[in-house]
Amino acid sequence: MSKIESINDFVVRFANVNGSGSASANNLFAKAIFRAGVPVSPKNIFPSNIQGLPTWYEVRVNEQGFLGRRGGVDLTVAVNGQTLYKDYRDLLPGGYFIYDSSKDLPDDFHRDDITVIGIPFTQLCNDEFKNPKLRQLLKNIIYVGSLAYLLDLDFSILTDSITKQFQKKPKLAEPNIKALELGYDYAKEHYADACKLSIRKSDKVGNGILMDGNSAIGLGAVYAGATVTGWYPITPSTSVIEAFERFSKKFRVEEETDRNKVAIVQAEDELAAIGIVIGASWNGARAFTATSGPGISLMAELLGLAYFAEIPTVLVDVQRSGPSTGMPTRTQQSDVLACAYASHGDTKNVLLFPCDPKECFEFGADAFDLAERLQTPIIIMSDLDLGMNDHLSPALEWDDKRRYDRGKVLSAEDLDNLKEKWGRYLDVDGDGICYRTYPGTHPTKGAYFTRGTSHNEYSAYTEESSIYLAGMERLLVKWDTAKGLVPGPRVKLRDPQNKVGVLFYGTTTHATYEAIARFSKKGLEINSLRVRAFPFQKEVIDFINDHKTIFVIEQNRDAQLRTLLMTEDSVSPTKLQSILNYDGLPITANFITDKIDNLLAAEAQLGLEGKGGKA
Amino acid sequence: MSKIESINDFVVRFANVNGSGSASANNLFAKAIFRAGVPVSPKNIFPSNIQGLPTWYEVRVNEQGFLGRRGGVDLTVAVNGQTLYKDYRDLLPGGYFIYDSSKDLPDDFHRDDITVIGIPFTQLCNDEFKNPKLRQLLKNIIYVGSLAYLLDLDFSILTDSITKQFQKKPKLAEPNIKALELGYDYAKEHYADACKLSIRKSDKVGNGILMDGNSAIGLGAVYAGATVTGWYPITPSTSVIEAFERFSKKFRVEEETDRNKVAIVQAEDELAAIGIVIGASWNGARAFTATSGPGISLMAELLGLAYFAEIPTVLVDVQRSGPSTGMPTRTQQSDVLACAYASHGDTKNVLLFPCDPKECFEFGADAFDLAERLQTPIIIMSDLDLGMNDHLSPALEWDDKRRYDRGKVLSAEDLDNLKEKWGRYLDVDGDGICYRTYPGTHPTKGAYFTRGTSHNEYSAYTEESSIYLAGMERLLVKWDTAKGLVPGPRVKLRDPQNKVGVLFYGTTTHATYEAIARFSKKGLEINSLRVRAFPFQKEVIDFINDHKTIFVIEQNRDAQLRTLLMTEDSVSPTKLQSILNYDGLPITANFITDKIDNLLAAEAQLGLEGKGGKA
Amino acid sequence: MSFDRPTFRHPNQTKNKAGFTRQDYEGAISTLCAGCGHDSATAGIIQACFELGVEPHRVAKMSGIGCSSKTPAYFLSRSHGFNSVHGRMPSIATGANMANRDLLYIGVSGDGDTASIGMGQFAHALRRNLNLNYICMNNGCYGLTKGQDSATADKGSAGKKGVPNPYSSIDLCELAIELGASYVARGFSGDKKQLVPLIKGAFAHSGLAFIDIISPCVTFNNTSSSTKSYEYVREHIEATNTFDFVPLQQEILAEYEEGSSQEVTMHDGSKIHLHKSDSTKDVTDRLTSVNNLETEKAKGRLLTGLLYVNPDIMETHDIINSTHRPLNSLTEQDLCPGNAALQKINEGLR
Amino acid sequence: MSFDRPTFRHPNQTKNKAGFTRQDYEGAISTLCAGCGHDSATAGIIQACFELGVEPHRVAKMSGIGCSSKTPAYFLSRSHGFNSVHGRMPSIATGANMANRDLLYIGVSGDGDTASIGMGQFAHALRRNLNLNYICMNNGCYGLTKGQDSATADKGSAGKKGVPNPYSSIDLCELAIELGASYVARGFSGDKKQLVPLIKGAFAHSGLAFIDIISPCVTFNNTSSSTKSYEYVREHIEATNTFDFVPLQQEILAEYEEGSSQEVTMHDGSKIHLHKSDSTKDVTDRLTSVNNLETEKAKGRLLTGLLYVNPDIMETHDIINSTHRPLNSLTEQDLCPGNAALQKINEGLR
Ligand SMILES: Cc1ncc(C[n+]2csc(CCOP(=O)(O)OP(=O)(O)O)c2C)c(N)n1
Ligand SMILES: Cc1ncc(C[n+]2csc(CCOP(=O)(O)OP(=O)(O)O)c2C)c(N)n1
Ligand code: SF4
Ligand code: SF4
Ligand SMILES: [Mg+2]
Ligand SMILES: [Mg+2]
Repeated sequence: MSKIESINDFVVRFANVNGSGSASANNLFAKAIFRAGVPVSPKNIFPSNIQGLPTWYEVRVNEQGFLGRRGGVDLTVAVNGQTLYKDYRDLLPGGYFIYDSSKDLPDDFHRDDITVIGIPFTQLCNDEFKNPKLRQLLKNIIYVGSLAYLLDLDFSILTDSITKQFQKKPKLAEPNIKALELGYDYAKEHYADACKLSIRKSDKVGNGILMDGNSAIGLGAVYAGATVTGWYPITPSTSVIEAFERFSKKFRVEEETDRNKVAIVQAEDELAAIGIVIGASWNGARAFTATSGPGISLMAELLGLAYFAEIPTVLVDVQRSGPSTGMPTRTQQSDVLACAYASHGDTKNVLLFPCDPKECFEFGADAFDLAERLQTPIIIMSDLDLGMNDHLSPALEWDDKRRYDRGKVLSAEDLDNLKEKWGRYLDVDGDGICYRTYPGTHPTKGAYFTRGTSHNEYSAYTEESSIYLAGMERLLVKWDTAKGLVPGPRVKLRDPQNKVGVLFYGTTTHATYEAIARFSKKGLEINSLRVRAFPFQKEVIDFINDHKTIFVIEQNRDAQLRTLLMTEDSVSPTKLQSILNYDGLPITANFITDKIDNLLAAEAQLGLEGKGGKA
Repeated sequence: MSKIESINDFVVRFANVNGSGSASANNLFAKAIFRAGVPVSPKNIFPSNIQGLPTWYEVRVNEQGFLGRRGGVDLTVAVNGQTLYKDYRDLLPGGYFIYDSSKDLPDDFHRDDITVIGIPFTQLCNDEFKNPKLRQLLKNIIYVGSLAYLLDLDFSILTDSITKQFQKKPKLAEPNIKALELGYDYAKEHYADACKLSIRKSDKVGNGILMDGNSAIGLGAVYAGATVTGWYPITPSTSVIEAFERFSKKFRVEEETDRNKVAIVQAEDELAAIGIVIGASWNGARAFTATSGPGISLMAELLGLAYFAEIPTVLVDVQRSGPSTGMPTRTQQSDVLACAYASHGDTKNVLLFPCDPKECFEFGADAFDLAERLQTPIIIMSDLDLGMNDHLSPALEWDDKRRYDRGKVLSAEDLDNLKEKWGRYLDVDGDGICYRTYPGTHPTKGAYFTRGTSHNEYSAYTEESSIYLAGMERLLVKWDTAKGLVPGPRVKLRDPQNKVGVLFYGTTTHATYEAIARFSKKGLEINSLRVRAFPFQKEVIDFINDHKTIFVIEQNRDAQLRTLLMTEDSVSPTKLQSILNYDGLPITANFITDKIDNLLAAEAQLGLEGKGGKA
Repeated sequence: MSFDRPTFRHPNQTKNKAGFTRQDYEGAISTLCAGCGHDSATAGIIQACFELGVEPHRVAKMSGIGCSSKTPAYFLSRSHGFNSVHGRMPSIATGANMANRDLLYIGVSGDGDTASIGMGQFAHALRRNLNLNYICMNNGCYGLTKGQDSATADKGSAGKKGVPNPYSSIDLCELAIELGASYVARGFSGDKKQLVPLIKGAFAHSGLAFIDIISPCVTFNNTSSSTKSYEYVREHIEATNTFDFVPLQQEILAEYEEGSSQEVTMHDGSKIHLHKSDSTKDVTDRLTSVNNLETEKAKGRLLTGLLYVNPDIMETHDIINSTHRPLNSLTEQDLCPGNAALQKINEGLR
Repeated sequence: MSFDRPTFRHPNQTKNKAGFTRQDYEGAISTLCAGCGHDSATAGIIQACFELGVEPHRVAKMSGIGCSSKTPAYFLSRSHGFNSVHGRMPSIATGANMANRDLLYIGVSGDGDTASIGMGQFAHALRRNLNLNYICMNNGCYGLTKGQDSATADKGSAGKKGVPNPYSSIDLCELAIELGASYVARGFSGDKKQLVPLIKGAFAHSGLAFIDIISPCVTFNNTSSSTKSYEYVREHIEATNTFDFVPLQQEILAEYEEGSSQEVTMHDGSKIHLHKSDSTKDVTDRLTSVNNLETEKAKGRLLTGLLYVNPDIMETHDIINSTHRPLNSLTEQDLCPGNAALQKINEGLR
């Protein structure tokens, strides 16, 4: 049997029971690899339940920094009886299966194409530690120790991490380090070079950080000066607000008074949450909320109000697997249409698609400038994978010279200096954006009556067709203005001659780049465009026009972004071929590679049949 | 000045104040023309307000039965001071302007291209009648009398209508008839043949009826055996439920007990309304609700539940002008996208597009068969124009041999006879539709746990990717099955050689047919397809493929049905050219004619430039 | 994930009057946290159904979303269940009940599901007096989303995170009484003896019976600083009274000494015997009931037991005067007026 | 449509202490039905603002959807207004208030807007004790949609359609008290003398002041069979007490004979003097207040006036301990931690 051999490029999977405290041990492991300077990204695959069900932690290690999911598992740490067989079965040939040998493997476990490594974690743990609570936690630490040996992971990094972690209570560090040693020693004793996977120190991590997308968005909102949030708990968006609260506690307390320079209101539901955001934004504060699918559906009516009454609104949608309650702890990119065209009537919303924590932070801040500049809802389209998992990301940066763009707002002075009569919905600049005033600005000028009913340029109610039409058409002018303001796409023209390109967005990015690199190896340079916002700019359309076929890669069933490309920019459907993964798990490089292979073959076929010109 | 001359083909407009009791008089007028056997259709153009604001009643008379709006007004009865000038200005050259001469016209009213007819309605009324309440009503009856003379309308039809109307209280008939005579005589005396418009008795109405679409849908629901409705008031959908209640009082009371064979629950909001429908349908009753735009937005989450848990759901959307509260008393077809893709995640709903009361009645009944057969939401897409205005419609019919199709439901016997294990989401027939059971059916078999979370074929919760995928793909199989069940399109191939076709739906139909007829007159036979349902059948796609260019006519801004054509059937956007009217008033034949003219000119241009093949 | 319960458990069990064993009322194995109050509440429901001898398949189980709303999967596996969406159980239950008035409806919800997002539907199901056994498993927090305070969390109470809740709480029982509930009780998942008769009484009641079951969340809100912890509740619990629930059939057998108890006859003929004692509270007058709750609250005590009952009141079907036959049992003959009637209607439209 | 009021009206008017004329508090001309109770309620609001001498531009007007919710267009045209969507005024007002605590907020809603679709948001704005002057113009029906019964329509009451309402009604004042409102009053659009001080007191109150104004719908619910008609209300109205509202500034001037009145000091120092008389009811105790309402109801009477007040209570900003500066006035300096801090955060993530 040939064992899988690899340095700094493999996949480790931990199979645990949720609520059993495995998280800290698993994080310790991933963090250690990161600290060894080797690019790494862990993904939690957890159940919609609090305790007792299977949960997996998949760690991708890749020297070149391809940190999307690859597909397949090289080494499994299987400590969950419920899924033992599945974990055993799913391991790649040549892989390594580590299990708790305190209990024998059932007889029907007889694969001969893998290396089985039994370590009596429970036994080692119970022999050493008495406190039952501690036992549960330390059992997990022991397998990290074993892995350190098996993967040649610098042991000191682990011990340093532990000491750092328990700075405040060093007494707790001891048993943890002891546990690491137990695992390390046992492995060394019984499985000397059984494993051909190893971590070699590197410098590929640079000044990168390991961070989850939700924290980055919450932090971005703090930096952007958000002061009001109404929110309602829902997985996987809750931690966006938790992060906002955490960082506010740190940065938003008035020294003198101990009072908060922020208002965080846990609302009674999502309708109230978005209502609070709209009310606060209308009143001149920067406000936002975060939710997931079901919340998006409930916010539809009020999003339509914000679109039509033109009220800045920042909303974060951390997408999960729909429809309905679906799989609350699985990822997807399936709210694209629901967000782009939220609410009844003719409505369109601006969408931002971050792909890593750094972009989460940036978009988390930019969204407020955009919302106030465009006076319309801006929806940040994150997802469970990006939001709740730690990702290797470039360090965050903030330009201290940056000033908030509060958009077109008239001060008392402005009002006094106005020559002509001011109208809330009067487009004086021709960009479709009108000047607003905050309540209380001026004793006699600038007051107006905001309404979701149709209004004339001075915001009075009207049923006059021509006036209604003019307003609706102005909103389209504003839509065009938006194209010039939202973040542009990331285009990579690897081979101008190649008429095949791929288009993708958000968390699909990383696995796609790995797939592209594989084709490069084979000598095929595929051009790519990463969409970062909707509406789409000219670059996006040009890229599509410059190619004969575009593979649109998405993590939903109905090719939702493809729909937007056709609807908004009249791109021919036949030109856009979909690659869709929507099983709830982050898309893998293997999946994308296969699909592209097949589609290219089909293309070639067509080419031969001379139907090349069909697009 | 040349007066407009026409027999049985013109447009009369009444300008009134709402809440002033003009409705009955205006209806009397329209009904009389109908009873003269001349095709007629009146449209109310009313404000979102209860009393004191301008309201118009536009009556289209057309011998050939083109009863969409034409555009332009030939004769105006202007009895609303607030809009007097507007009404005066908007009248077509050669037209007739009838006003209440009890008060002189202002001096700045000096058009010399129209015939001004002053009749002192108020004076005539006050001289004759003392009761102030009666006065208000009869003043309006007087102008109907005058019109009778001016338009040569058989006076006996009016008097008969009155006597019929007041059968129960004949004493009230007298003053009404007196009022008619007053108006008639005055006109005869002072304006002998001043007017060159006239109604000539005809037989073009056949056995048609004059009915509003909402009543027809409510009646359809009664015939289909709907027994439960949860609803929340909203213009323009309220009268659907009012009709359902009215007809239920008539047909659904148990003689023996005086109890109702129906449960009509006024809900606290739209979320509750659709929840009630879903709960009742789940439990084996036929249930439905009706709403308009804002309600659709609020129902999004629960519609997603019905889609994913596969619960029959009948919903009527009587569309009004959005976005947000928009223009509540104006029409539009702008909820198409919101309904087709309601809710977050990958969801699709079946839509039905009726174009007249007969279809409202039929779809109002068929929707229940479809919902139970397909176990999914069926949304009837009506609009304010169809729902709240009277339309000339073929008589309603019901086949007494027709049996309700309750879809795949297992009885206790079925369960006992089952060979293999039953699963709620087990697709045994391969059509994507599974067998359901009603609660309480069998003591030990057929119970299951319905959920909006992802489920396996036996409706147990699962996070297993492959099972989730299989379920989502089966829903697409069901979607294909739907194509074979929903009402097919109405295709008219007038000239197989012509490569230009028009595609439309709902209330856009009538004005479009008139426009098409105008082109026929000019020798250009345009092919047409009327969409009656979504998803689209093969005929729809074939029709599009058989033509070089398709003009898609809609009453919304964003060409929403066009989006569905591209998304669901990969129709090339360049092939679909939009004709969009979304000013809140029903689309007119004039508007469509102009647009088609322009587009054809452009086409020709392209043709010359030899770019014909671009599509 | 839901696991089927291995059926070899309890080989031979005593049967109830309807001929069912207790096992016939069980459901799938719970996936809730070990020790979760909801599992005890579930056991109480199973026990009540067993003792009452309801036919499992004549019960419909409705719920919203939350750990509590998962429990219908863990009892009465022979009944149809509907785990809907967050906060909308009342409307779904209303529709179901309108469709078939002959089934018994049990609606399970949580304090988040009811007092926050579900407040509107809760209030209006009460106002219509829907014939529903509405059980709220109240742990003062959002368990499934990891323990945020809910609207029933008492002011000052702190869960796992240790941050005292700054808002005053909503007392769902007081609110239910205010909104016209006709049977209101409060139980504690830690006191099955009291809970079971409360649930049985609720089943016998015609109209909306609301039971607020204090059901501790051991994972997020069972701290010493929480007023919804097992310990706190045990130490602060008071009861309005003890009572027996006597089903119609057993009425003849039951004997009560004159004056020793107050008797309430339920809609279905069953009787509730409230044992009199000095501490006994009157539970048949709305305001007194609210007063009872407030006075105990003022003393820092948590009042449980049957809090208010009014058996003679119209439920939704009575209010809307609907047929006594289940609407879902009506056929074309009952429902379709036929073509002749339609032609008359056409006539009226000419 | 909204018409601007011709400004040549009232040439020279007396000014209030803030230097404004009554006209400065008016709005566009009403498009409601002639005689609609809402117009009288509007007049009451205008009068109260004028007498209090609030600066018009320091007031923000919020509303939902309905005839009642249109009224903010008809008063204080110098104030910003927000006519939002149906039932969501409370959340919009919450956001607005969070953004700037220095403005006065008046929220206008209807009985449909509040008691049906808005029930949840109403309840939770109360629970948070939002600093809002919440006015519900209550006509027992859905005026704008042509008169359907609302949840506040009394059982048996019949509007224009003549069908008696079969459901029992929700008493918004009782509910508000139950849910923790700190200032609860009921007025009648037909009694301006009583209404104006109630509104003034509400403005002086810190926290959620709820005023239920019985405001007849002359078009759909002013029939002899309606309990929300002018006639019925006039014949059945009772008042808890008469009282004067004395703004802080005038305190010194006001003289009250010892014992003749009960004095309540509002948050802003203003005082309310409740005149004592035999019929006077205590309005400073929650349960008593509910009792007052119920006893009068039992007698078939409608209790109006100040029903409950508790001036010493924390409003939302106090509860969440937010800065006393308006949040919308904070700048980069106050809000942005800057790059140095960010680099520290990066460090922590390595
Ligand atoms: C519309 C919507 N919003 C939010 C959520 C997320 N969510 C799931 S359960 C829950 C609260 C559960 O609290 P509770 O009803 O008290 O049940 P418990 O878990 O405490 O028993 C929330 C907010 C959701 N599923 N749907
Ligand atoms: C989401 C939504 N549902 C329904 C409506 C229709 N609608 C407009 S006003 C109204 C009720 C108004 O009743 P109320 O709040 O009592 O105000 P009133 O007109 O009686 O003053 C309704 C149902 C709407 N605008 N939005
Ligand atoms: S989280 Fe709390 S409520 Fe949920 S199952 Fe665990 S203990 Fe029960
Ligand atoms: S309908 Fe009723 S509530 Fe609306 S304006 Fe007219 S009278 Fe007032
Ligand atoms: Mg809870
Ligand atoms: Mg009302």
